[in-house]
Amino acid sequence: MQSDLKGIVSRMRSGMRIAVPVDYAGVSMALTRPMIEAGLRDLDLVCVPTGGLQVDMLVGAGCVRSVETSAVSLGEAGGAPRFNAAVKEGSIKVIDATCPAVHAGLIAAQKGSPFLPLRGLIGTDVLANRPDWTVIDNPLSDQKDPVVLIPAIHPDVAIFHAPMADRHGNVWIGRRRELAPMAYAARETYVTVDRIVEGNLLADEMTGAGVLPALYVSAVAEAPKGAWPYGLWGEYNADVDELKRYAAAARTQEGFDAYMSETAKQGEPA
Amino acid sequence: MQSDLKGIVSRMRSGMRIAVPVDYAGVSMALTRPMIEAGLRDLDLVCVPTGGLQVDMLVGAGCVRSVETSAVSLGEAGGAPRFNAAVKEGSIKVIDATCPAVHAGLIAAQKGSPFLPLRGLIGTDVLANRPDWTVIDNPLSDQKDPVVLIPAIHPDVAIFHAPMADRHGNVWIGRRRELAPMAYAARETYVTVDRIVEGNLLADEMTGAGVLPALYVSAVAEAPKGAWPYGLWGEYNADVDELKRYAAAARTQEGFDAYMSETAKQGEPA
Amino acid sequence: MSSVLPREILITTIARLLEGVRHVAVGASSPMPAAGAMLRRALDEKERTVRLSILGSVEHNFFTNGSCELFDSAGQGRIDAFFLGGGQIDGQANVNLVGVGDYPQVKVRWPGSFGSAYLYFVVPKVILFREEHTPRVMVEKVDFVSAPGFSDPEVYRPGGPVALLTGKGLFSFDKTRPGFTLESTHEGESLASIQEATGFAFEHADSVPQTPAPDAATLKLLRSRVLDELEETYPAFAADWRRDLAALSVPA
Amino acid sequence: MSSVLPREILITTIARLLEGVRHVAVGASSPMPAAGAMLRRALDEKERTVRLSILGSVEHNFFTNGSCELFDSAGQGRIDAFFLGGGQIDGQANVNLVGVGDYPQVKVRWPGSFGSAYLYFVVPKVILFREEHTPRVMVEKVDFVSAPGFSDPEVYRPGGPVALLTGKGLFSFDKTRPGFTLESTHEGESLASIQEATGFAFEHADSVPQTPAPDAATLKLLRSRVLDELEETYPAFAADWRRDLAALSVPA
Repeated sequence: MQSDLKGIVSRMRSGMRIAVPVDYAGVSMALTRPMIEAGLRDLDLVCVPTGGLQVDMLVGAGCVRSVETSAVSLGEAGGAPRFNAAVKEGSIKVIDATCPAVHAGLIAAQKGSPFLPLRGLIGTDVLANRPDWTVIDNPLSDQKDPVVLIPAIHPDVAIFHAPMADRHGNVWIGRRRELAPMAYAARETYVTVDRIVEGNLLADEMTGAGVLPALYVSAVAEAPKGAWPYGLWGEYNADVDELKRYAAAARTQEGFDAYMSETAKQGEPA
Repeated sequence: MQSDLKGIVSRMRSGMRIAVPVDYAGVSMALTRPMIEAGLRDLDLVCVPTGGLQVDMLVGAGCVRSVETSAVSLGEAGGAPRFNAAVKEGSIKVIDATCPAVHAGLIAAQKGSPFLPLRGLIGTDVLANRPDWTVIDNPLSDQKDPVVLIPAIHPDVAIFHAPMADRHGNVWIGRRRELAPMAYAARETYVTVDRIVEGNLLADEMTGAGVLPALYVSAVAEAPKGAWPYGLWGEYNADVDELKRYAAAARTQEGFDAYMSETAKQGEPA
Repeated sequence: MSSVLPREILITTIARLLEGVRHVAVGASSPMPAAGAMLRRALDEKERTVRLSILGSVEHNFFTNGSCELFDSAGQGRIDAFFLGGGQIDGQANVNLVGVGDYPQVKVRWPGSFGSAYLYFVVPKVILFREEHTPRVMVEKVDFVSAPGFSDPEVYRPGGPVALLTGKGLFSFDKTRPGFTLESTHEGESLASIQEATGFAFEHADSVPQTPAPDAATLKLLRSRVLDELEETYPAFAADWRRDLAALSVPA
Repeated sequence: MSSVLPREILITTIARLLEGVRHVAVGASSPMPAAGAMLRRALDEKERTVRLSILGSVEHNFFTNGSCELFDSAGQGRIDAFFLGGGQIDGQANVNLVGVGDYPQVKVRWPGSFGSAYLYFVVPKVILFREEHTPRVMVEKVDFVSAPGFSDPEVYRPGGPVALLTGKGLFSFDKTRPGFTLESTHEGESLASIQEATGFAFEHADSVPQTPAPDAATLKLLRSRVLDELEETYPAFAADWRRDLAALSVPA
């Protein structure tokens, strides 16, 4: 159950479909560089429901084939430079979604259902560009009532960062419940955590309430401040200066490459 | 936000559709007798996903028109005597379901979706007796693939019992997450709790992880040991002797009536 | 042989049926399936982790998402084995948990179908377990199908029944026929006694073997570690078992 | 009149548009909508509780079920008002959050549609808010419809746009036409200046009034309580505002 960053990355393969969380929910930035260094290619990323720095870095490093997402940006630090460039060049495929549709696809997989219906969407170009989404006439209505069916999303892998896990593999996700459907839906789930704690997080009703059980967790690696430069809810804030530094550097591919090799030398954040 | 048992019951009306939880998840037994005393009639109960003592008492007292449920029993204390008698007499309508279908109906309502698809069910007499459930051919499959659509369940009211709430109306439900979809799906949610605590349960990430936010809670009443004779997870165990005493008494309507008037005199449990 | 309790043979049989599973779920009031799963876990612990989820238990609860999580995880393919009882079970492995007579105004009403109408479809190994083996339980045709034993080929059904274990014997289920085959009779039973107690037709070899008792090592494990573990969740059942062991004059 | 900052007029206008709401959700980086909602809450506090959910905020977070809860609660009808921006907004209130040019290889790529393709349908009062009011934003027809301004009658749509507020003026939206009507121009703007800055046609009265400034009591509330509350979540914006107030030589 317990592993390390290299051990986790060694279980990933090129061509896998990988689900990653929204920037404030616990992004496993600690896994990003090892994934790049492992030379993974043709990854299909699913952003739950939006992406940021991790997506931009993986795209900039050439690891990505497609991105299914409701948005990609660096938040306060602006647009996602490598993602935006790749979209313009057509070097990655972008599969535009809308937030609740990504959730719906994961929850369909969580429930073992082939699809979930979702209101909205009719008449959007989001729908028009999603041949995998199907409009049907609501069979339970006696009037015309079009509704969109979102197929289940089954990622090969889900990765995220959380404050803590125990040695049994139980991970404390608190109220960031979107992390649970990611894991339920994925075949394998790899988690980095700020700390491994003694005891069993499920043994107590108070901690247990916020736990993703080990049943859904394939491996856990300790990575202190592993969400940096993103923040981690209840733990530390985002390092906006670093995000801005990245955003400025990554406006060009050369700048991105320089940033990556420079920060590689720096090692882990303080 | 804060109320008392009578105040809560005064907001219920005959003919309402009321969702109640499974026996181990926190049954608001404290509300049962006030509901009976208020003379509520023609209630449509939805058991999430099964019912027990509360359902049996409401049926025995003549408050109930129909019960949608995956099962009704007193667990270790045996069958539900008043429910079973009413089914045999045909004096209530029983709408047989299966556990995940009840959850699916509530989650459809949670998501503002008209229905949720559910695997299984094909060929069962459960399905055969549910004209409100519809079988369609999965529109996303290129082969014949029948799947059942469960329509959204929108209760007028959800009631349950929990260990604690704060004065803002935030209720701590811990890992009994099925209570949340009940509240999301219902128009009004009334909660009894063992205790009201100071402070704000949402202010702390640890307690917040197990909270049903006040946004979904219409009123909270303090009712110490309010699940009795059922237990409350992490707090106290079920009083199986009392359940057995009820089960024996309620084998006849007279016995049920005698039990209810006798225990009314006793007042609250020790 | 008479030094082994009937329930110990049942538990050992359950453990055998659970060979190879990773995650077993059992109902709240199912001490024998739980014991069988605990024995399986003890036997396999060097090779693999066998998880056991007991519904309603705090100790054996891996779930944190409410009562829907069992069904969700079964739908995800994360539950390998589950147990179903039934007020009536018929020769096509249909299960009735609702009642006897004309639905809905049945003459005898049982609690209801619970999750059977879903789990029977999606859990790969469903073991039908009912100790009472009489013509009123083992019927030719159930009065109400809570969950059907088999489905048409176009129906999504990765799961279904693999065996029927009763107080008298063990049957396997062949979904191609569909129907049961008597695999073994418990001590004191015979093909004839089982035929008499069974309302449905079933296949059988000319000579039906006896259900094997646990070997000495397994029996020891059962009466020490498994019995101790079981006691936490099912104290009354464990006490009963210990009493019967004492009456056998076998050191527990 | 010149003693009121332009942003104070915008915030007051937002608060007016939010009359009668019980629950407002605003995006993570939307200080002005948040300030408008805070002002509404302060004005109404004797009559009703106005809830404000700021996505990503800890202080203003009523949610405990992850990022899907906003969409779920909107689908339940529990969110009365929401704000949408847009890289492009057209005369039929279509919103484009994706990019300029031919999709998917757009010339300019914006982050993406976020939840707009859902929330625009189900939230009763969606307020389009974009300070930049230029022909490149206010276009005749958007290049990509992230979310449409109106829908055919058979489409389930309890929600939609009610107004468009920009740095130059306030429009109402009439879904029966469909189209915008200029309701007021902000100080320093005119019908002509707005027509020049707008790429789509809109209706207007012969004489368009000026967007009203807050009265003294409202302005006081805005500069004391609302500004203090806002500071917790948007410190940079609040600091800016205080600096501009100091420059006005108005006691803050």
